[in-house]
Amino acid sequence: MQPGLYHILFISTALFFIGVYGFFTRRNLVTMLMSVELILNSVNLNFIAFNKYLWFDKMDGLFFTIFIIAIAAAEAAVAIAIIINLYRSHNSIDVEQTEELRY
Amino acid sequence: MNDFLTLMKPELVLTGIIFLLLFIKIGKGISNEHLLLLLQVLLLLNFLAGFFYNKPGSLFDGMYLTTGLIVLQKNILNLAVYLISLLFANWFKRLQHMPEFFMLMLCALLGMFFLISSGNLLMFFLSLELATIPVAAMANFDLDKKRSSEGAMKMILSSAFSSGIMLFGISLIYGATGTINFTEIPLQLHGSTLEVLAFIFFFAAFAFKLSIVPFHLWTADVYEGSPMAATSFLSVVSKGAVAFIFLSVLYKVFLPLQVLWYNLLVIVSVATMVIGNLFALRQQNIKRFLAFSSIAQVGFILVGISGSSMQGTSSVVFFILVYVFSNLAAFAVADAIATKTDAEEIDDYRGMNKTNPFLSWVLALALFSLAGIPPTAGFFGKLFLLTAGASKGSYLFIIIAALNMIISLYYYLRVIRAVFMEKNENPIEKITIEPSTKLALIFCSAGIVLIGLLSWIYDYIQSLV
Amino acid sequence: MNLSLLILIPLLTAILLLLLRNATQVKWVALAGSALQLVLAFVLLYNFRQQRIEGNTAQILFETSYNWFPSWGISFHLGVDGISVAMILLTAFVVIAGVLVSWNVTKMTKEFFFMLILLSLGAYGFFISLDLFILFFFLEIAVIPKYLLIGIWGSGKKEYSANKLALMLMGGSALVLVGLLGTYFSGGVHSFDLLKLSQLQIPVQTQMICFPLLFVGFGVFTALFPFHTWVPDGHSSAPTAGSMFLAGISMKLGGYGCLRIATYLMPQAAKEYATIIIVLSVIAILYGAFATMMQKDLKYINAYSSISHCGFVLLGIGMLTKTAITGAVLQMVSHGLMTALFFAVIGMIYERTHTRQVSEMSGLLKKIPFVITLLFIVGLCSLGLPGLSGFVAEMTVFMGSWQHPDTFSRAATVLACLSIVVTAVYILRAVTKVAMGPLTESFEQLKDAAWNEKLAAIILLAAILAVGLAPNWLINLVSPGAEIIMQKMQ
Amino acid sequence: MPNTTLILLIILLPLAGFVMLGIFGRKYFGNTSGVIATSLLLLSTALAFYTAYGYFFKYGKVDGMYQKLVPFKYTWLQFSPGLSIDMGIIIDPVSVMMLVVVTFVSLMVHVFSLGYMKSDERFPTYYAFLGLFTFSMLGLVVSSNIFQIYFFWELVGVSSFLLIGYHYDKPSAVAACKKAFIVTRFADVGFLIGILVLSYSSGTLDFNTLIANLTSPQTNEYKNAIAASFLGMSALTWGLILVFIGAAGKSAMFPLHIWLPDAMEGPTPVSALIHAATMVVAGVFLVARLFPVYAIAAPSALNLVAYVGAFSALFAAVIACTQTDIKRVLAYSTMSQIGYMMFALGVSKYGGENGLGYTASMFHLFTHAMFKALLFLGAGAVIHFVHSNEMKDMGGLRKLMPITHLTFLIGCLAIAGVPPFAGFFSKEEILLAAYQHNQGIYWIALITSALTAFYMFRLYFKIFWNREHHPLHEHHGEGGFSMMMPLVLLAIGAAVAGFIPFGHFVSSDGTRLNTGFHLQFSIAPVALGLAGIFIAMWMYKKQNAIPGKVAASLNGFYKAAYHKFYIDEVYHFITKKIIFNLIGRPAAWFDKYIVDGLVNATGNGTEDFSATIKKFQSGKVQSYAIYFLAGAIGLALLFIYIWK
Repeated sequence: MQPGLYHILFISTALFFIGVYGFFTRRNLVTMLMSVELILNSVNLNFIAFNKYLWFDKMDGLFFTIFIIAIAAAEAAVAIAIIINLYRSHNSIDVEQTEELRY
Repeated sequence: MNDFLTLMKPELVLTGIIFLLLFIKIGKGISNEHLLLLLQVLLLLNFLAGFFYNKPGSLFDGMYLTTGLIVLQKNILNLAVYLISLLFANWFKRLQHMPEFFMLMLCALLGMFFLISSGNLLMFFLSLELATIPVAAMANFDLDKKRSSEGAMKMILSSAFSSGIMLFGISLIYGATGTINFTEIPLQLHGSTLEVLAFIFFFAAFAFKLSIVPFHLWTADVYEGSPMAATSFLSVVSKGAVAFIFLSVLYKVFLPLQVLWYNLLVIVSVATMVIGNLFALRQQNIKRFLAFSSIAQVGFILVGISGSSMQGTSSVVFFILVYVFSNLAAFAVADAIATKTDAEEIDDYRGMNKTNPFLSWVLALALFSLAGIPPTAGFFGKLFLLTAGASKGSYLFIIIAALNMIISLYYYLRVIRAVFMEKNENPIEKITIEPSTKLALIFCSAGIVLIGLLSWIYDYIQSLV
Repeated sequence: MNLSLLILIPLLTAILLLLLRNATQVKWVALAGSALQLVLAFVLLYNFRQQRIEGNTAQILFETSYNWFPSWGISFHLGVDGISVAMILLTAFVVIAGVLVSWNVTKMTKEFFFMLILLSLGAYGFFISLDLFILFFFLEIAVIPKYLLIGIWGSGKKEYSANKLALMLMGGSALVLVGLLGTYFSGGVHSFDLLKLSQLQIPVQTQMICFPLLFVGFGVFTALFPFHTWVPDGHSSAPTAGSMFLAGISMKLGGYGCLRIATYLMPQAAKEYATIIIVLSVIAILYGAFATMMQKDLKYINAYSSISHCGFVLLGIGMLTKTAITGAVLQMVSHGLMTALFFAVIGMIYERTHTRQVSEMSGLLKKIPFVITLLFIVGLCSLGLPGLSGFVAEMTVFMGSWQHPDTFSRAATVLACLSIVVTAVYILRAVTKVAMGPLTESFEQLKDAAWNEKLAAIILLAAILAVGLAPNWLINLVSPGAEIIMQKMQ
Repeated sequence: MPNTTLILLIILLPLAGFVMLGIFGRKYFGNTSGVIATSLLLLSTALAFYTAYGYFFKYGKVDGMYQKLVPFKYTWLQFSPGLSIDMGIIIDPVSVMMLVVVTFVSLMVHVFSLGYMKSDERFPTYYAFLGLFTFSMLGLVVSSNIFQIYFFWELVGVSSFLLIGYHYDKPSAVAACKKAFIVTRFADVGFLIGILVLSYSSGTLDFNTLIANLTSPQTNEYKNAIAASFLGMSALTWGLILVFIGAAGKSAMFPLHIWLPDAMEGPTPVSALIHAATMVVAGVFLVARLFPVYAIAAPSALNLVAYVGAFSALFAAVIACTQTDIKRVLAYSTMSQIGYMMFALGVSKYGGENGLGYTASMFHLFTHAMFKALLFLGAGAVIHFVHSNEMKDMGGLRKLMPITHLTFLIGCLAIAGVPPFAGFFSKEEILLAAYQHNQGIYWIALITSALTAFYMFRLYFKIFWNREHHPLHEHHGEGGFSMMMPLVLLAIGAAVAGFIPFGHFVSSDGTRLNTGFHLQFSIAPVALGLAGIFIAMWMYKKQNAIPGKVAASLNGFYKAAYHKFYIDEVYHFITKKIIFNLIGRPAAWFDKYIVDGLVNATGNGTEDFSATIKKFQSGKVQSYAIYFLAGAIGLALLFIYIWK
């Protein structure tokens, strides 16, 4: 059968919460970053779906998606750089190790 | 084309400076002192340039728009960056990657300019990221400090997370309204459940940037971890930029949801003031202390925003202007002390006025302004915010805000007390500060005293709204 | 005359002080500045009386108004009536005396005198401003100098007292602020202008909300029970001039505010709340007096007695008769002068004996007759001896309060009258213990008052006698103001 | 018409003395200050006599009635249109008489002090204080306005305080002056409230208007004042009773008398002036001032005056019999004599023959001023001679100080009411008045007069007889001319003052009142008086065991009387135990721990709360994200479902 908007929205929402769950639970910083990517991808799915099913006369959603992908890459780059730096100073990329700043 | 040049002047000038820096970096023939001097001059010119050849208009069919008020806001940010370049000269000179730092800072500033001028959600998103990601990198510039990288990591991760949430919200808005254009969205909004959800997710991003409770938790850690210059940039410039765009987004784009966001603002601003103050009470580290106090300040800004659009806008812009001077002065003093003697605890400041009267009095003035004590400008800023908020006539809200002023006074006085009253055998030794820094501090003090008393400044802002 | 001079002169003095380097110059500049203020106050008095004699019956004289934040309906609007003139005179006297007694301050002299002048600036501005915003502005200007004066130059548990004082006063002014905002928006005209607001009828339910806010807010300043606890600690920790300014000027800001803002703008609410005000003030009077009996430290004695004496101010305001309100203002003036002199004398004694414990002093009259004679005079003034200012004020309050025929106010008045016995008890116990009896041998070689102390004392004494011996001029000055407030009651 | 300037001078000259000596005395005048003050006072005395002469024999009388003249009046403090404190001068028989008495006695005391206080380092201050007192007293007696009286009332109070505490390094003196001030102050509160009541019910503070308003039954003020009743008595009665409380305080009536004996700590001439002749009779004067109101509008208040006066008279007389300090004996006798004056007023009525008591009271006031001042100054001379107040250090002084002895004897005879000395006439009139209007009081008075004679002669014999020759060998004279002259003058006064036809001048309504001499009536008092004298002679002329026996025989009562019936202890208990411990201490405690505690508690509470919530800032970036999302979703739910 032809998948409808709701299927896609369901998938994207699931993806969103999987990403959130990952972000909350994973110890490894890089993995957390990946789960953020999941969130962004779910957003992308949303945009595409809305664009295709509801507002197909304009292509705003499409462009948005492309830009999100680009930005995500940039963000990832900086994040990775920072994480490497963190590894230099902490000798680990375990989020548990980074609780010096608190209260 | 000509139009394009004038309307985008601030961004273009800034881009020019950034490229210049890039070339200098490649060429690397120039020492920090000279480069810093050059930059200070350039930034000053940039700031002054902001006053000429401005006219309202929009570009890229409404993606980019500018008005007199927006230009003024950009200039306030320019001024802040210029002051930063002066105030933290001590630190900059000893920084080996200074050009990069400035490049990042100016990129972020560029992002903020676009953010303020953005007329559409895509533009908004892009510029917001441009304004955020470099700051995260800046936060990491104390390469040898563990805390610095930790702070940077926290910043980049949580900001990525928050932008994820925001994008989710944006996507829902797009889904609900079918447009990402600021001028068209209000026409499509009807207050449906989906829109409420979308708005609140969207709002969460602002809340994150402005560090509104409960989205504030990253703030203190990042402030403490990152170098003082980055902290002050973060707490003054980026906050200011986001507040500016927040104003226009609320008053223009989400006008149909006004009832919703008024109640929302009341709740979060009370929470923000209370939590910020309560946390600031027990802080020992001066940066952390200022972080929480700035959170409380944001609470007050929200009180102002909750008011009617005219007075709300003008009072917020005015307050940001005041806040630039007071907060930068405070941070600068803290930095001057921290770079010479790694003293960042409030207790280290005890008996400081014996050895460093100048710094002590500037700090006192800045803190009084933050606490909203006359005749400093902070008094006027706070009072206008409260008056704007009171126009909706909810006494309880205003009483809570007013009582929070007392709590905040309490902890500001803690610092004053440490500096002036408590005894200490070995206070901080005499600190010699750069002439440029001293000049900037005097300028800040003058600003703190005068901005409020010279009422035409406020009237000018009012006239632009 | 142009009233902004009253703000400009302290301002210029302060700026000049900042520029100066050495301490002696600072002192003399401060003295000159305060002397100029005194002269100015007298000029003001003279012109004011001239105007009145020439038959100018306008409520407010010498109005001047400058644009200031017009978009908020704020204007730098100045003007005086008799009450404010009286207050300004009081301020001028206390300021110059305060500058004189702190002649020997060595620690951060410049900043010290700067703070004093700043405080006086706040007081003058407060008394002459007809715009609620700038009135509030000046009210808060006066707070931080007090904090620093106590915290930096004070003694005893100064940090604690300074904190307490600053926070409680700020709390008071926060309430005032909310009340002001309430009036600002309720009035319909978005204006802070006192005269404009007094013209229009503020809706009663707004009054019922705003009046308590304003009254309690200002009441904190003038030691309204139970918000008085900053008074004892603050006064006793402050340096001499600090306590003089606190009790002499800053407590009067509150009384003036209660009268000029709360009662004047919101007559209906004032009527409604009168009972509560009277009860609280009577409590303050008696309770303060009895608490004073138990104090051992001279400064605490005077501080607690200030609570009791300021109770008379609030009683007079609460009674809402013309005579009573006049009496309240007289009591403000009288108590200001008297308590300033009292603190000055305590300071002189402390500088010599290095103690303020009554029990540790005895027979000082033999060694420092001038100072102790002052102590006697001021003590007698505070227990209301005829010929000194206290008598005039208290009697006027009593007379005014008695004009209410109902039993409640009668009872209140009688209770208030009883306090004058208690006053006599604690004043005499302290004064006779310190002055009379065999001389404590450790005080064999004390020096009597120096020129500056003598001058300060004589200035204040002259004022006290001027009020006490020929009160009519002051009454004629004040009572028209009270008259206008009463007219609004009807 | 009276010459206003002269009358003003009478009052202001002493003030001038006070200001001059008070400010410059110690620097410039030194020992000459005594002379300066005395000469100033001499001048005003002369003026006072001149005024009296003018008033009584020239202009005072208009068709058979002495007028109340108000030659001078200045509005000093305007409360409200009707009510104002006026500084005025009222000239009527009483005030003129008082002018004479005050100036004359004060002059005597000034002169006496020249010798008595010589070689005292605070000589100028002493005279300054005397000047202040004289000024205030004169101002008091000429007051034309009830608040003016209160004004000077306080001033005499404070000058008495200063003079009692003159020897400020003696703790007993300090205690005494404090006590005197506070007790009278307490009474003054009554006076003050009384003034408020009267002012409200009469609508004025001016004596003449006030009396006019409150004594003529057709005025509204009168009607209202009588109508308005509180606890069963009319407002007016209350007001007058309160005023009388003030009067009783000044005049040392029971139970407010406790300050008077201790007040003897002051220099003896001061006691003579303030605590015998002038200030203590201010209360009597005040009641006399308001007499028409008492008599016409509030008889019940007047009765109170009568009984309090009578009781005080007897009470004091009994105590006086047991005291050993000669000044205290005199103090109690003063109290008793003032009791006489009081009940004389109390039993009197207004107008005509019935006003006898009023006249008698004023007459006794006049004569008493003479002989009591005389007695005190005599006692002063004795003390000056033996350097002690105690009877046991005296005895057999009649040879050593003849003049003192003689004058003192005259004084004793006068107070004992032995004809033809002054006391006899006045006392006899009082008794007559009492006899006519109130028998009970008459008997009390009679007993009192016998006691008076007894204790006065006990005093006399103890001082001047009782042992043959005084152990004091070196004989340094009984004081110079300056000390003897006043004694002699006062003795003459005490001897002959009685022959003045007083009723012709002073009477309740200003008309002439003929006070005849009733032989058959005066037998009883005189006989009793002589009896008292002889008993005293029998007991004390020679040293013997009788007094001890007598004391032992009625030991309980004697003890009680000796300890002044423990009134002081009662007061001490009330003040220390009740006021201080039950009110003062709790108040201070409440302030320290409750009110202040609350303030501190708010501060600490906030601190603690902020400490408890710090764990939200856990440092875990993931928990931050959780709060973030929870916040977003929470707000969303709030606004979608709860707060639409």
